[in-house]
Amino acid sequence: MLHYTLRRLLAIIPVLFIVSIIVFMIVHLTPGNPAYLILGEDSSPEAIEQLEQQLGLDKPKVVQYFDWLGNIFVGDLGQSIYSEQAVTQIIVERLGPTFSLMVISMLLTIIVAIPTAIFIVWKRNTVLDPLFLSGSLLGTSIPEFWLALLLVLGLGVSVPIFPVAGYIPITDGLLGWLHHLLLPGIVLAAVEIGLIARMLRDSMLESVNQDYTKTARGKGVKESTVLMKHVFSNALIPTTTVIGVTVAGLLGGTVIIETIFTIPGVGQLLIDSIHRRDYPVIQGVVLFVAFVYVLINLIVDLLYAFLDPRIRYD
Amino acid sequence: MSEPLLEIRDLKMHFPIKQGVFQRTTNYVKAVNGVNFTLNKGETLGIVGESGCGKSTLARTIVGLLKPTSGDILFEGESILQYNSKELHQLRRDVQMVYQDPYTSLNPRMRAGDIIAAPLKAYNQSNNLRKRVLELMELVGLKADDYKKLPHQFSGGQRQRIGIARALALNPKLIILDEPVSALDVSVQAQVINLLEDLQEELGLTYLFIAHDLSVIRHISDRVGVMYLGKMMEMSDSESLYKNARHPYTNALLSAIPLPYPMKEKKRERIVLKGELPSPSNPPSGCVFHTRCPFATEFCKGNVPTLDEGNDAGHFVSCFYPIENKQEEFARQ
Amino acid sequence: SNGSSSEETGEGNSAAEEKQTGGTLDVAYTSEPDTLDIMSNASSPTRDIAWHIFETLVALDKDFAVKPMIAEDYSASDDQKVYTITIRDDVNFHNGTTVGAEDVVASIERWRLVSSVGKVASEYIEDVKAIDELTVEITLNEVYNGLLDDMAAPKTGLAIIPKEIAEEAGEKPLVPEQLIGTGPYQFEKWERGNEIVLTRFDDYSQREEADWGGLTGKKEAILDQINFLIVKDPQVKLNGLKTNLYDYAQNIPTDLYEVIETTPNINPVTYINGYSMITPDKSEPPFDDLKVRQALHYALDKEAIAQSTYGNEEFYEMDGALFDPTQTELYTAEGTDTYLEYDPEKAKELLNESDYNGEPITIMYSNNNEAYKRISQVAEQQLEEVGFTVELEPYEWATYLEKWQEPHNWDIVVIGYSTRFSPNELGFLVQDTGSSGWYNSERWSELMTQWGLAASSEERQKILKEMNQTVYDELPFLKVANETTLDIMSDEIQEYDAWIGPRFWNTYKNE
Amino acid sequence: MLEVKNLKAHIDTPDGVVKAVDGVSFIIKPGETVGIVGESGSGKSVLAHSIMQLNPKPPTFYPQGEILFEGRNLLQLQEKELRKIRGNDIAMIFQDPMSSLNPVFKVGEQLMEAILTHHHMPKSKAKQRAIELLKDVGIPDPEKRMNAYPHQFSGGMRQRVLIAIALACNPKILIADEPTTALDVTIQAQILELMKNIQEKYGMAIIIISHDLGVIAQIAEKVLVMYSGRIVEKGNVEDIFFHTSMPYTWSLLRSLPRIDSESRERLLNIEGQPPNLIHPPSGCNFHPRCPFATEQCKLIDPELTKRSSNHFVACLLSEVEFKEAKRLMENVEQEGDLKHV
Amino acid sequence: MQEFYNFLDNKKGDVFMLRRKRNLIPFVFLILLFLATMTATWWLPVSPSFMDSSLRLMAPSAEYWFGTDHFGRDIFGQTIIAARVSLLVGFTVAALSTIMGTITGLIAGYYKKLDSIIMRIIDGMLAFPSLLLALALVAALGGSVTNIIIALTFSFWPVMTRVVRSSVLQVKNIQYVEAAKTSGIKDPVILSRYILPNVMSPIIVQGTFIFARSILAEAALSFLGVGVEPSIPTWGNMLQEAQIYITTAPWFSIFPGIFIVVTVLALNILGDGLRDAFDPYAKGKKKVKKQMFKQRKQYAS
Ligand SMILES: Nc1ncnc2c1ncn2[C@@H]1O[C@H](COP(=O)(O)OP(=O)(O)OP(=O)(O)O)[C@@H](O)[C@H]1O
Ligand SMILES: Nc1ncnc2c1ncn2[C@@H]1O[C@H](COP(=O)(O)OP(=O)(O)OP(=O)(O)O)[C@@H](O)[C@H]1O
Ligand SMILES: [Mg+2]
Ligand SMILES: [Mg+2]
Repeated sequence: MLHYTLRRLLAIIPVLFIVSIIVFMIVHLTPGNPAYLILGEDSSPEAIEQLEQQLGLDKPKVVQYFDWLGNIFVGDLGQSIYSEQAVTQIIVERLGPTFSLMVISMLLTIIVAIPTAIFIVWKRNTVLDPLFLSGSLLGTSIPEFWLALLLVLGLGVSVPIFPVAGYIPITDGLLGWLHHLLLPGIVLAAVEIGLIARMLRDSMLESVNQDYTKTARGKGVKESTVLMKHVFSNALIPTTTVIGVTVAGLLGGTVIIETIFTIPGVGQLLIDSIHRRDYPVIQGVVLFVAFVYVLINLIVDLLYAFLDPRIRYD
Repeated sequence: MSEPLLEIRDLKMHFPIKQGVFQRTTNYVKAVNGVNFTLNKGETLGIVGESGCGKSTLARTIVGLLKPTSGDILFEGESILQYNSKELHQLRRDVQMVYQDPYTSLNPRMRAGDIIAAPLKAYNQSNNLRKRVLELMELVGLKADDYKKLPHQFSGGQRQRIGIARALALNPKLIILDEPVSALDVSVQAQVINLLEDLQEELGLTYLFIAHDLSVIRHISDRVGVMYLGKMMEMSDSESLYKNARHPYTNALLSAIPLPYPMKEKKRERIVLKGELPSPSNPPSGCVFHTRCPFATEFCKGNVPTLDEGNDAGHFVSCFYPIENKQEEFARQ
Repeated sequence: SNGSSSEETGEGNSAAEEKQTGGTLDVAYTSEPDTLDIMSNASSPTRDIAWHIFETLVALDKDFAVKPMIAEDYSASDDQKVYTITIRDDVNFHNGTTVGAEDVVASIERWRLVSSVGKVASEYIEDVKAIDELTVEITLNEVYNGLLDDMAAPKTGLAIIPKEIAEEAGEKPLVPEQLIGTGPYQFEKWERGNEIVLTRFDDYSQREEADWGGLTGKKEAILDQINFLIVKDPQVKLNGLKTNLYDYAQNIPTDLYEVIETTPNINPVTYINGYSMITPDKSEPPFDDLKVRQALHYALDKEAIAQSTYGNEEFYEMDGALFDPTQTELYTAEGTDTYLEYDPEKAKELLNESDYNGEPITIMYSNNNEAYKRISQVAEQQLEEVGFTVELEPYEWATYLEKWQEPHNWDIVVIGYSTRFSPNELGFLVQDTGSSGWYNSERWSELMTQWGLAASSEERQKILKEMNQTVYDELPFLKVANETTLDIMSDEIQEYDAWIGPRFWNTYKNE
Repeated sequence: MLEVKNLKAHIDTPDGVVKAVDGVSFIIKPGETVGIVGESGSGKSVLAHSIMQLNPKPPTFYPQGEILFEGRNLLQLQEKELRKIRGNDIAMIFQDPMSSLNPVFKVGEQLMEAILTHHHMPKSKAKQRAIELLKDVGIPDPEKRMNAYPHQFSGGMRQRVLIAIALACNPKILIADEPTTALDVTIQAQILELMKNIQEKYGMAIIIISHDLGVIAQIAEKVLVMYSGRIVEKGNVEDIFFHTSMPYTWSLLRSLPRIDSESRERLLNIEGQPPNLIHPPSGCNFHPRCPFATEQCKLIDPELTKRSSNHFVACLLSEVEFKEAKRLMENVEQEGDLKHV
Repeated sequence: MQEFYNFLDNKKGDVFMLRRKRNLIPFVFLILLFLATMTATWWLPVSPSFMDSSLRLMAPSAEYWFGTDHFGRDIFGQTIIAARVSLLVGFTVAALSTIMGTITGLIAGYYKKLDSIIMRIIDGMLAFPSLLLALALVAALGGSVTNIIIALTFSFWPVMTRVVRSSVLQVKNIQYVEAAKTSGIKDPVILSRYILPNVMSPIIVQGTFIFARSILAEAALSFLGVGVEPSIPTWGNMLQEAQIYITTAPWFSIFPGIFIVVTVLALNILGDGLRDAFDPYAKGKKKVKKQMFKQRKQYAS
């Protein structure tokens, strides 16, 4: 296992390398040019050429790539074309809100999805089950902005319990932080709850009639414990996978939620940078997200072996 | 003597024991620890032994599900460990296995008929598939309307029969049967054993038959091997073994057979093995049986016996003090 | 109505109340500027925030007339080639120094380098020099009557910054530490993606003229602090105002006007914001043919387009002139008679006469703006009715900008231009560029030359009328409608005047 | 102590209702051992699960009958009360050792769960008890093996774990569904010994289901013989083994391979197909395969009738008729054999 | 023997999932929706693209069942027509990512050697925002539904791969897979007949999720100019456009919203039916309930 972990950690390097090539290519092949953007609608070609030169965009792409790559190796992701801030610093700044949002929504998701799934499996032969099914589907098929607006209109405007937008870092007070993040957290969670509770319910239903549950029931274990312990832990693998991917995805930011609740997170950063063709920032963010994905997926993979001892990697 | 079909040479299968967060290997379970034997064409070798002594592991290693730690497995003179996947595929047509566990060895989402048909399809023997499957099902005592039932709708014994039918489907040369009849009622058991014997006669099949029921073993086997803690303790033709068991472990085993005679059964004396059960991860030194052997001496603790042919030809025993002439004692029972 | 250039909102009784000094104003602003360097960047976000920080020598008043700002006075020599500008003696920079002639010279030099307007003016400038501490002299190489207009341009105008900074920055945009101006508010901090904070500049040197308005005259910083929060979503802005999270929100879809009207504590703010237009590519078939452009003109029912696009009649105005009616110096309705002629039959006829054979034409637009999208959609339908085959190609802004440069990428673009203050600034008519759809017209070039030489108001009016006429004769673009921007503000804000964009001096909050 | 009255347990399937247990009655007294034998698929496990109320509902349902434990009908008990009984008063050793252990929990945890469910005690004590139990059932190196996962155990070892789980709370009734199939004879003997000891100590009643008639002979006092969801014969061991008067039981006993027999002698088995439990045969269920069946057997479904004080048989043949038929049959067979020789 | 075959022949033809009413209703709904949208141009009374600025944002009425939008178009017609692209995108993306994800997931989970390679590529793919991908594709190939489908498939597929792989890792250790191997059954068959059916349920859950999300994601991409022409309505971009009218003209967003939800629901029920077809335990519940009910009555009396 140690061996496997080390191997996987080493594998991060080639993955990031390939990602770096592809993101560089994609970013630079996409039409749009920061020089046009900076100079605006009625700029002259000469001015644009001049600016490109200034930004180093006139160099051959290969050279640009290797310049960038060389700097990555010394931990420098470059500078934003616009703010001239270091990309690493920008990402770090934006990570706070995104990470907070991720934590809140994931906690909400887990707190709601898991008990719901267990409860539904418990009541699997009642009318609650189809009701739950429709509910979870509603969660997954309702557009986020809709839900966000409904919640904001309800709990932000009509009954002003929550602020309708904004973000307060946790360092400025836990309560304020939570207060601002709860609504966006709920919206994000709604989609995930739908998926994860569904996933869990279905996996649990798969194992609810396995022989070992009979053994547990035969011991006199409570039905709820049978479900929560025996069935649940056998059904966790796909759910964990989805949670892993979601967490990693959330760390890449969610544009819609961040926009609607004006949370200055990575998602907005990425979309703004794409709109602005802030190449170093886009590249940096994608590389960072790739890193997060690889790392979280590694953790999830290692978790599998703990969740199901039959799974072995070596 | 007919030619050897399967040869096992000093086979060892050790499972790592892992511990800690990083699952480091701290020790090994020596499930099979140096087993040698030869199985001839058309022969039935019965394997008995203590539960957990490595019988299933041995079987799983032979069919290539486990990669042995060391040793060699020769099938028709060729080492199967070096086989590539194509050769392995060919081999599997000749070597089939019936699993000890009738529940988990059947795909819960396949119908019984399809389970039995699967190996036939794998080797493109699809003409008259249904007919063949129904024949097989009838052979093992399943009804035609069981064809489309799913495994969980069968009782334990019925599932075991599906497994047997599946192994028989391809008319393999060697069938490894890991406790194939323990879940069957005696009538079906008789039916299956008769079937196996008939098939052997007709097609010259070879069986490696693992069971706990010594009566069954005796009935079906030409030769019997007795295993203990990953090692072969005694091996001989079955007549000789049952009449003249030479290893103290075999002896204890035979004495423990429950007999279907209630009066006798309640009076009977048994040899009860004393002592701690040894662990396969930390086997006793010397003769592995010495901790529980009624005849063990200091010598047994320090020296490892080998499987040797004694006075009886073909009767091998791995003991420094084999029991001689047990015939009378046995007869008394 | 939006007929007047500045709109005083707020309830009548509020004026009587005591001004409340201090307080923080939270402004929900739609898009984050790339930079706050008002000289080099012509975008509205840059302008709207930076004009609190920077001031120009001369500036436009509420009627768009040039008035002194940092300048005390200015005069031109008789041959109109030498401008002498004197500076007020008490104007403080945010870094504590006072504006001197050297600073102005350095700022002009930088302006000539980085400002798109400055670059135009630069061609006429021979020399700039400081005569004494507070006097600057600009010598031109030929008569150019646009100089003061250019310097006063609200976008990329001549902002005065300290000499060291001007020299240090050179062509590069100003970085946050270099944002030192003379305005009533000074730059405090900028959290990218989140907010820009301005605070009151206590040593601000006011002008006295309370009635000038616009970007000059008396500016009083009453609020302690202004936070420009980056808020993109209109619903959020609205809800934020309802719940007092924001005091002011910029750029609300006009479709939400009804909601705003019925919400008690929110007041609408409106101001002119240029116009939207449909520009054909005149370098290639089919629109190189004037007949096809005429067909285009007759095919479009601009009123219907405007109604679908802007919804509420309060927010658009069907006026065909190059400038806004509120720009009294520049506006003339003459020459625009054909603006609203809608005649699909005639369009079909013209199309039949032309070489156009139903090959698909591409309408390209940037979908960062809802209005362009809607105009394109309605236009598509109207054009197809007369026999055009139309394809819509929406792009996001950056892609759009790049595609715009190449004639083969598009046949028509739909775009809008914010209010301009001189024919020099009409980017959509600059000869032979992508933004004008490769407009090549001797007639127009001639008019532009005349404009540079015209000195009197009458002369200018004549030229402007001719300009309108030219546009309707040659159809380089088709004007859709004048746009009005809708902002909203809390009723706590008093004596607020938006002019052409949000400005927060002379205003205060009454809580 | 436990009385099963005319119990029916049916299973709903797409093809029809499987009458897995179809009217079974018996009584068990404390300290008694009852063996259940019968054809594979005859409903033994379903019966055992019914007593534990562990058949999944749906598809199983109980159209009729009562299971009285200490006077209470288990079929009507609340889940909560059932829970108190399960594991504590009635414990079960499940037939399949492979899938009956939860693959993701350590063996030790599963064993401790059985103890902790009914007894409040510190974990360390439960652990102690668990180790003892493992030792009792003959798992070597129990401290270490507590930490192993089921897949690391051999079949027999898992079976022993299941036995340990069932014995954990010294139940009043132990239902053992083929508890020793995967065990070698020495360990089997040890386990049976263990069960007997506990029985003697606590007066535990045992219901043991087994195909191994030797095991039944060794441990059971009373025997029930099941065929297609019904009890066809019940009585003391001796009655069943020596005074069999039911053709099915008789055939069953004849199918046994004997340890003392010559190897390769052909084993006898019951001809024909096991009955269809959805549409059971008319009359006596066994008639299609019964060597002595008469026309009557096709029509009349025999009741369990008393033969001697404790011996009940469901057969239309009287004891005398049966003996006669048996003798005739054996003669025929011997003649047949002679011909072959 | 002969009677065996006869017996089987009578029972031939498995219980196809559509025999159940529960599965039939959503199936019929989807078919009707499909037919309706394909033939809409013939039967809709008002052309759905007909704009009339004087009819803007009218509430639902007898003439305009679902009301009108900001161009004065009939929302009912729009919603029906919108199903074309939305269903196309939803189905194709869900189908493609499910198929590709399942294949890659099966292979990665089953073959240890390929696992590390495939999963590293998948990790890399996961990192790419679909928006960036879509932008690049539009740049390379021009804007179209195809590009949306490709971009979305690329972003949903890796998730499916991970989900499938994780279940495969678990299932492949169960003995029936070993048993199949020793029966000489070839890997493709093991994967498709032994492993796949046993990992079906997460696939179905994830698949329907992808369907729902891709309909919505299409809109997000359209909004960024990498989508279909705005004059071709889709449920997603209808919702997007309706966003600012949510309080003033709620019908504008509610109707396309309902269609999305109902379609996803229908698809999901079908998916469940499909899974039940694989699930040995899920049969005959209904009948039993009836019987249990009867039984309870008996007890009561
Ligand atoms: N879920 C089910 N669906 C349909 N039929 C079932 C189901 N479970 C059991 N059966 C049927 O019920 C009958 C009784 O099964 P049971 O498991 O009780 O047999 P058993 O007597 O324990 O046999 P064995 O000794 O082989 O374990 C069998 O014929 C079996 O096919
Ligand atoms: N995957 C594994 N990991 C670790 N140990 C294992 C594994 N599989 C088997 N063992 C151990 O190997 C030993 C032999 O097991 P095996 O299954 O071969 O026994 P067996 O002789 O078949 O016993 P039984 O008759 O009870 O089935 C046991 O101690 C078991 O715990
Ligand atoms: Mg075994
Ligand atoms: Mg059973």
